[in-house]
Amino acid sequence: MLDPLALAVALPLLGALLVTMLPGWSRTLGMLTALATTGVALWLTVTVWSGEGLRSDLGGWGVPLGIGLRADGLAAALVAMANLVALAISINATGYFGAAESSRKFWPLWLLLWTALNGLFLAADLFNLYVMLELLGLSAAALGALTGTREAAEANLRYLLVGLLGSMTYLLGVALLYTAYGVLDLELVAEALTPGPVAWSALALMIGGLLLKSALFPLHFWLPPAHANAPAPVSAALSALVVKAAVYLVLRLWLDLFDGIATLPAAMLLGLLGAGAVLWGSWRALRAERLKLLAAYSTVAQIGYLFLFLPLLTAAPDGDTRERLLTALVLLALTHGFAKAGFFLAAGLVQKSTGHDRIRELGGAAQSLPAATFTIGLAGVALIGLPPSGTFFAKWVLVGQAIALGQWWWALVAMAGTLLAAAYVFRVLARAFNREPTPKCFLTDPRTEIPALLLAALSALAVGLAAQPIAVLLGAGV
Amino acid sequence: MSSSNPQALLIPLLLAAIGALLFWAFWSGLTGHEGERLAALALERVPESGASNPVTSVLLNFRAYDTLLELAVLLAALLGIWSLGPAAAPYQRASLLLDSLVGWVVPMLIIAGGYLLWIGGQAPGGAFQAGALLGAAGVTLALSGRPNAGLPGEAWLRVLAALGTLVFALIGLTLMGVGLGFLTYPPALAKALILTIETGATLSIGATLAAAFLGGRPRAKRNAEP
Amino acid sequence: MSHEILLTQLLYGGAGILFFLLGVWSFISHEPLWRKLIALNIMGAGVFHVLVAVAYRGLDAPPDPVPHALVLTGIVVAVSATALALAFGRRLDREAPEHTSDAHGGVDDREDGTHA
Amino acid sequence: MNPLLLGFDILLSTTLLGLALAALTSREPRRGVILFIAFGLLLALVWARLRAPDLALAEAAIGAGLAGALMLSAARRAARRR
Repeated sequence: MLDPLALAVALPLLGALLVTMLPGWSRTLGMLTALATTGVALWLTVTVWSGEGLRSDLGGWGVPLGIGLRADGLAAALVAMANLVALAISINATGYFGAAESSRKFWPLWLLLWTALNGLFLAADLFNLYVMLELLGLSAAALGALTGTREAAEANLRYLLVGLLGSMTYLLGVALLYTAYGVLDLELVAEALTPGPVAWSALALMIGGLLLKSALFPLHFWLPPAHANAPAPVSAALSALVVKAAVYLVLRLWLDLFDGIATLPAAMLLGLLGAGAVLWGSWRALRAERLKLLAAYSTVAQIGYLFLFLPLLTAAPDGDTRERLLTALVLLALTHGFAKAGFFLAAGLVQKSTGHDRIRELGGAAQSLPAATFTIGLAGVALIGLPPSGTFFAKWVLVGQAIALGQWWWALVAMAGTLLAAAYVFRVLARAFNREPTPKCFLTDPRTEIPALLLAALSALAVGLAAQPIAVLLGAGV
Repeated sequence: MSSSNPQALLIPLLLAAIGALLFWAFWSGLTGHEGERLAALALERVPESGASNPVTSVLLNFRAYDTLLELAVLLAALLGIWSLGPAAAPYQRASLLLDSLVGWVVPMLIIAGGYLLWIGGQAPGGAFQAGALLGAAGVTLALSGRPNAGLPGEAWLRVLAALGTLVFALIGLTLMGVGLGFLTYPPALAKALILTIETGATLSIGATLAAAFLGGRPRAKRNAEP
Repeated sequence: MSHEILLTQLLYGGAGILFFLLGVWSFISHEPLWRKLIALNIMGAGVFHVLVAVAYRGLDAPPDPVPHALVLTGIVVAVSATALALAFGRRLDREAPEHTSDAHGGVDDREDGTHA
Repeated sequence: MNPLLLGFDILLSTTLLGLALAALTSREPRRGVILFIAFGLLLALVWARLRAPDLALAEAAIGAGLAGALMLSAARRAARRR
């Protein structure tokens, strides 16, 4: 009678509590929790993949009285990605923070963040989503400030405040929906929702609040400083997972809750902002002086790509086209999750061993840190979208469908973004490879490099080739 | 633009427009006559929940999962506060007269908290209000110059802060283990379970709020190793 | 639903929306942390006020307990967030530019200073 | 329709609105926080009138009391710095 949905949330929570109580054991208990949670997440994904979607009613009251959890293909795909990345980050953190004082601060907050991530992906209740958003925002801001520098504290305070503004706005949308429909379960509200002032206001408030949290251009101002100043494993989690959770919610609400309310012009507006994000984020990444800042701006751009899909999804007729677009979107989100996490972990190692992360002075990093450089290269392949990365397939579908649906301008944006991404990735690699002697040893710090390398390899090689199973997963349990 | 900053005018105008839309939406939502479904159902099933105060029924039974995570949010805030540095300098020790007043107020707050916790099942009150009173007792102690606000050293404080959520989560998981489902209370035990959870939550909320008021890691020199 | 109840709900709910908007305005237009926090808390109070108004069913009928539970949760979440933000503020004050002497007090784990 | 109750409601709402505005526009930290606490306490009273005694208790203790105490100690520091 074990319920993988509840376990995916309860296990990391339990781990966080134990680590809080027994700080001396935080590394061991934290790793055990990470392994167990990832195991449950994969079990959950396989269950969804092999057949029916999962749903459970907590408390046994059923909707509308109780709160439900559910996993369809979309949720399961993101849970699998998030938990694999989180496991790699955990392994990295055992080395990065070591047994130092900072390790005691990291683990409980990190496991609470993990709880919030799984809770968000699996939630089926509008108010429960609010609680999860706050748990995510508070723990992420606290984690981001763990470097202890003034810049980190300043950037993460801004992140915290912006996040609170976003979640309050979201909550007013939920209050309006409750006023009109008297239920909080996502599916029940979706069934009852009809076009009108309530639906439009709720759409604007909820999506608007979440856009702030997903850092869509021009609301991205808080992201680069917060992500670039956090400790490397935390940067990886923030960029790869936390922002993605907000984007996932936008998508979930857009497709499930506001289906039929969200009009094409609204989607066009979001697509336009996405285009702005792709161009501006890539441009700033190209001009960035520091490796972690480059990665953070590249996240702004990659978030933009995800929003380019919205006008296409809204315009596409139900059925095949829509499914292909959704698969491509998920492929892009997963690839970016793996790639950016790997990139940040490798950048953290570069910073730790050279004492800085200024791109101009990276000279010879390939010689001293071959595995980290290789990781950045592989992640770069995925960020640019070279075959066989998932990004390549995703952009292929994006460009093809944009032309087929008569919205060719998105194709231009995607291509321009790809060129800019190639430029900023090669700029780093060119700096890293500019010295002669060959490296003595491929790995320098296995606990950082192996997880980073695996993540990058997953992003560049495996996710793209797994497009077919991912499509099956997304089709399952709808 | 008479104003030196055009934004200063633009933002209120924009917000007024949004406000008009929101008022319209709120009005049409209220008059839409669909808002009764969950309310009637919740009130109808209160007797099965193990608490006769409807708000407690919703908070600790129907929507217990929300409450569990809300306690996690409180814990995350405290851990974040601790990670940002040591506590602020303690307040000056209160004068003798004030000090003896504190000696009266704190036990009263604690007793009132216990009362609210107990009565919460039937009447207004419950874990959060009771915990807030315990927290207020801690704040009073801190304001009168006790550097630890009456809280134990770091090792025990950590246990105290996580206790409520731990009891809650373990009860939920145990119920799942015996086949009832996560946080699904058997009706016969509901009342006892709710009271157990509320007691743990009250202690944790009180300790967390008082510790949050101190605003940093406890300064006590006691060893933090478990 | 009687007109009297509807009128009360509209009055108080409308006031809640107004608090929310005023909070948003103040949050955007004022820089100091304490002003932003008051703004966020008043925004929150506005949303809670809307929910309490919606729950109201007249003086003789029991109110809807669900929004009440949501508001209780929201109050606790809001105070948690306020406390965390104030701790951030204190952290920044401690290193305010004029006290450069203790600029690194309490910073015990810089990113590049971690131990194996 | 009970005109006395309606008048009471309007009076409460306008007072609340005035307190909110005063708290939001105050430039002096301590004054702003004290106005915010007054706002919270009056809000608790309004919620008691709207038949939400649980919330009135919680708002008075947590929303106005504890959040107010937290912000007051921050305001004290801000005032000292000026």
